[in-house]
Amino acid sequence: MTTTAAPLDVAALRADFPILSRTVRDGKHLVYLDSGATSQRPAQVLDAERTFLEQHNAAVHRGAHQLAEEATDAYESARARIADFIGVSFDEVVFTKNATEGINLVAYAMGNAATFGPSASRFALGPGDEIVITEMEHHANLVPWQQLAQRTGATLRWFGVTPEGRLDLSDVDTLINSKTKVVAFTHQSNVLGTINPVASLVSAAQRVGALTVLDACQSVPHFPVDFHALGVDFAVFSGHKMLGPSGIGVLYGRRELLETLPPFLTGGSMIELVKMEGSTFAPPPQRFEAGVPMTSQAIGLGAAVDYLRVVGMERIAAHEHALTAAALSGLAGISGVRIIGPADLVDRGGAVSFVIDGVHPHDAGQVLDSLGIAVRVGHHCAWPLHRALGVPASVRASFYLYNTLDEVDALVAGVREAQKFFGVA
Amino acid sequence: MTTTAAPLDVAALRADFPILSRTVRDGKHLVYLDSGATSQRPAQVLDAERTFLEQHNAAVHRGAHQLAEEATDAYESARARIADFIGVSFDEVVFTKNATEGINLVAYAMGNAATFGPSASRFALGPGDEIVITEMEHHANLVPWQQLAQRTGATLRWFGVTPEGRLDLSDVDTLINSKTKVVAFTHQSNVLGTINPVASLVSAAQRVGALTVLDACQSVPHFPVDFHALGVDFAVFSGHKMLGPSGIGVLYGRRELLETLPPFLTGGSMIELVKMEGSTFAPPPQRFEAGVPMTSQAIGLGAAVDYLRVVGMERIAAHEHALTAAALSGLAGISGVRIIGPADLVDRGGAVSFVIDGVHPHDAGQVLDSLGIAVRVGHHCAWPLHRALGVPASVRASFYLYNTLDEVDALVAGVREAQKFFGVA
Amino acid sequence: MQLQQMYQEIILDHYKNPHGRGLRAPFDAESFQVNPTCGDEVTLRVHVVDGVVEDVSYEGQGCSISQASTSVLTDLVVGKPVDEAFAKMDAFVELMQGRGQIEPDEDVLEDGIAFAGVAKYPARVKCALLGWMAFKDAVSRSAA
Amino acid sequence: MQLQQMYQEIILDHYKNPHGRGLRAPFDAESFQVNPTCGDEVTLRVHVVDGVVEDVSYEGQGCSISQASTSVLTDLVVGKPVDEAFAKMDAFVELMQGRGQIEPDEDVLEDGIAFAGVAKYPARVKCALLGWMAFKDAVSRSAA
Ligand SMILES: Cc1ncc(COP(=O)(O)O)c(C=O)c1O
Ligand SMILES: Cc1ncc(COP(=O)(O)O)c(C=O)c1O
Repeated sequence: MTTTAAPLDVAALRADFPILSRTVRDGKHLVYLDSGATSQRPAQVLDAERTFLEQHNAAVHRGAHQLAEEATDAYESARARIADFIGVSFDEVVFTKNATEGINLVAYAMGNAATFGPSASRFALGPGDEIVITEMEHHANLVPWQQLAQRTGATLRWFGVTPEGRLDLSDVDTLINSKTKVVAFTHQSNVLGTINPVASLVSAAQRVGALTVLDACQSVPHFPVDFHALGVDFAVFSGHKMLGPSGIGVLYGRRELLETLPPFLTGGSMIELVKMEGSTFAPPPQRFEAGVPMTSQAIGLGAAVDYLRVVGMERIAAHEHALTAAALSGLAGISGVRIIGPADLVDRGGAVSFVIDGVHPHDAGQVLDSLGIAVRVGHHCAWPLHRALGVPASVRASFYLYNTLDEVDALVAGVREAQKFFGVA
Repeated sequence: MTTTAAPLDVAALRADFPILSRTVRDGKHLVYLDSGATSQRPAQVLDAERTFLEQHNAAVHRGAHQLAEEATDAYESARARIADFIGVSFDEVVFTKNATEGINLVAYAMGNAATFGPSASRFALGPGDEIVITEMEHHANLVPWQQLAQRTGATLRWFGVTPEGRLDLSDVDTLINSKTKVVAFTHQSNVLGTINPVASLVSAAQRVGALTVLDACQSVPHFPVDFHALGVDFAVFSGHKMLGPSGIGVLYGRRELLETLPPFLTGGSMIELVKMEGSTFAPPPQRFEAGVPMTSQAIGLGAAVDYLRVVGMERIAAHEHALTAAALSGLAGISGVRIIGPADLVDRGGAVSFVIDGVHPHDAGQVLDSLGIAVRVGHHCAWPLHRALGVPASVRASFYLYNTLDEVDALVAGVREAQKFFGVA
Repeated sequence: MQLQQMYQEIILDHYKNPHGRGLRAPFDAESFQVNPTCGDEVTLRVHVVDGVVEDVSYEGQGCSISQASTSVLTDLVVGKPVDEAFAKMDAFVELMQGRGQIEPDEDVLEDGIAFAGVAKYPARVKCALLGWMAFKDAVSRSAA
Repeated sequence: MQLQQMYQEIILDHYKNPHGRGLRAPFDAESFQVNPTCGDEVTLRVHVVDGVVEDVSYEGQGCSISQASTSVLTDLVVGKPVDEAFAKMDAFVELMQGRGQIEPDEDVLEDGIAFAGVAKYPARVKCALLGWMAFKDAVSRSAA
């Protein structure tokens, strides 16, 4: 990641996002610091979807009339551009409704391997096999693996987290061993901002022949990511966190793996031959896209990727780096505020979580909200992580390309205000 | 269904659908007769989604700031209106990405029951148990049950179809027996237009304590449907077939059943408590909505339901009835054309499929397309049905509120044109 | 400023000096409730003698709203017949779900009326109801 | 009218009078291919002797495009060395995937050039390639 690219013209960018000019709570300017939960959408993305729906909408891969052709072309063109954005081939991109579905897809497909015949045996797991995750996972990359373990009899194991909010890799060689079938971990923590060492986890997994699943929800939107270069087997992310529509996500799978992975959702468009007695299935990616897909949403995500590419992922990363630096130093300057996660900027993205002595996160969030500042409070779907770090909940500010240093200042001032309101400063 | 309601002002309605005024294939007016695959969207639906995204967008059920409140309200208000539209309670409505996911949800959740403890035992199935479907099912209501049977060792059985395209219920008492765990069938065939006798299938299932799953993809968009009145246990439909967005569907489940049904997709927002060692789950409908949902799509579907309600489902049904009558009689007047499905209008909706002697459906579709007429050709994701009726494929015209009698005339003329072009008339 | 409307003095007082806090014996039933979105939790015990709520004791962690409302709860129900306690609960739940449109009855809810402003913030309603859900659950268990 | 561009006389002729149709022996390998969107299917056999395609026989059901292109296929490849047959296949596939932008070489594709118009209709490209996919698959099986 380089920080030398020309800085963003944030004021110009902001003009593309209609919602950013609205006010909340009796005329306060909206300060949207909750992009880690969901990002806002530029007019370009909204327009792309609308144009599609007003001019080309039809069921894709199903019709032979002109609209169906145009819709199929638009849908597959979006897939190709998205694939290119993450450095993979178009047939390695499966559209899902969100990242959560993508992880469930891999977990269920592995569960299905037991009854899917010899071609799928490398995915099958059972008692004695191990699934490795980490304690900093979002529930989306945690509960599906718990459930897979429960259904198959496999054992779930996990990496702990250091007090600084890094993965504790000290026991990597015992945790990832010959029984390990899959290692699933997040690229960047949605709470801590921590960017995990993908390369060393991938090589530990490869040494024992385990599959790797990367939760890239908080990386793909924020810095350049190339899944082939990272060497992971599977990865997931969501459109709504990267300027795209809700209701669409991506599962990347290495081609050789997708070719033999059993299907998950079944129904129309994913079949080869259907008889009452049994069916065979289409090659990937179609095999994993049952039913009429998220058509206009794929087109919207394609437009989002085009937008991000024009702005430049390097520049976005650099911009967020500056915002994060300002937030960390601003918050560090307030006594009684403790950062949850790395206090420095090494391998760290733009999610800044913290607790305030004597002010519950929910109450702090309420004060910030009354000032127009939208942050997230709670455990951010990473409850075990919060338990591990000894806090029931936290306040999280998360940044994106459209945020400004002024907004970071507003956050810092708002935290002081919360302390004052609750009489702890 | 009454046909006495005031007729639709179709010209006025059409003005709401921007795509209907476009031309295709060198200036031909678009005649869109493919609503059975996917419907078009009125500006009201597009506007509702856009307004939401430009003013209220945030992650629902996750934030405490004003946008998150507004987004959650909009999302839950859509759920309530949709529930009302189908005669059920709001907590019986689960949002899925399409109907296909809804059926898979039920099938997988039943599969999960085996390892989910005693509370879920009524859903569990295994060798000796039977799943009953029909030969006229869309692949979406067929392949998931095949797969469930394969995973659990249960047996798949099915009702056949008569040459007239009705369910052959002569062996209902042997097919639905004490081993039957679930009976899944379509409300209206997407190929034949046949409306199935829900009441008698439900009572046969109830006599033996089997669950019923209704595929309502082709009924809810086209006539008034009340799931409580029908007495089914589960039902599914898709937004994109009823003027709503793609990427959203609904699973209805009876409250008592949803309360004990094991989860399917797992992750954020569907949990109660998460520890590394295990998790517990939220009550329905949240239990079945993992991850950031199809937010703007739910709002869009809510707007679609509002639109349909204002137009009136009775009137829509009456209008389609008239179009279907015209199509059936127009096509019956062409020698060499054979209707696939009921030739009369009894218990029959507006999907009209047919074959033309000497002209393959694909070729017929191409001729129609060259005239601007969009129909679907192939097996329409109901391959076993086509095999049962002895045709490899068919041409399907399907109608909706925005179609006109002139468009039916254009279809009939187009079919004659196809015969001429291929020298069979 | 809106904030004061929500965080009435009464709420902040109960938050800083909660009534009845701590887990005590004897008790007939205990309930653990959690707010899955924020992780707030409460463990609450009830001791019911001859249809009267003799004691409510609790511990937990959470925001000012959830802590204060549980504190108010103990004031409202301890010493009251179960019927009357449930009537108060119903009134409180109705108030909280009223989106700020309901005029609370001070005779019934006493300090509880201070939560009227919270009802305007849907995301906080669950906080205010957390202790009450535990109370309802514990009483129904104690009766079983 | 656009239709004539797609349905060249040559295509309609092959459709009505297909060449080489029927399944024959001897053969070395057989391939069954299906177009999952429309249900068109073909079963195709090849007989390869000393690296030369001695016979191609087939049966199936499908639209004019899929039937005619399989008929043209037999004309193009029977009697040709496998290399040359594959070169023709590659040229045909390239033509079909060219979206109407590729000028076909009549010396290589003979009657196959009539399918140039089909390449403009993405949904029909699969029809035109169905028999060729079966041919490719059958030859590779015969070599195995
Ligand atoms: C009867 C029927 N069932 C199921 C489906 C599947 O719907 P979807 O593809 O939206 O999941 C369809 C439409 O394609 C249908 O017509
Ligand atoms: C790290 C991480 N993983 C997974 C998810 C789940 O994404 P979604 O809810 O879009 O499926 C999120 C966001 O909520 C996330 O931040």
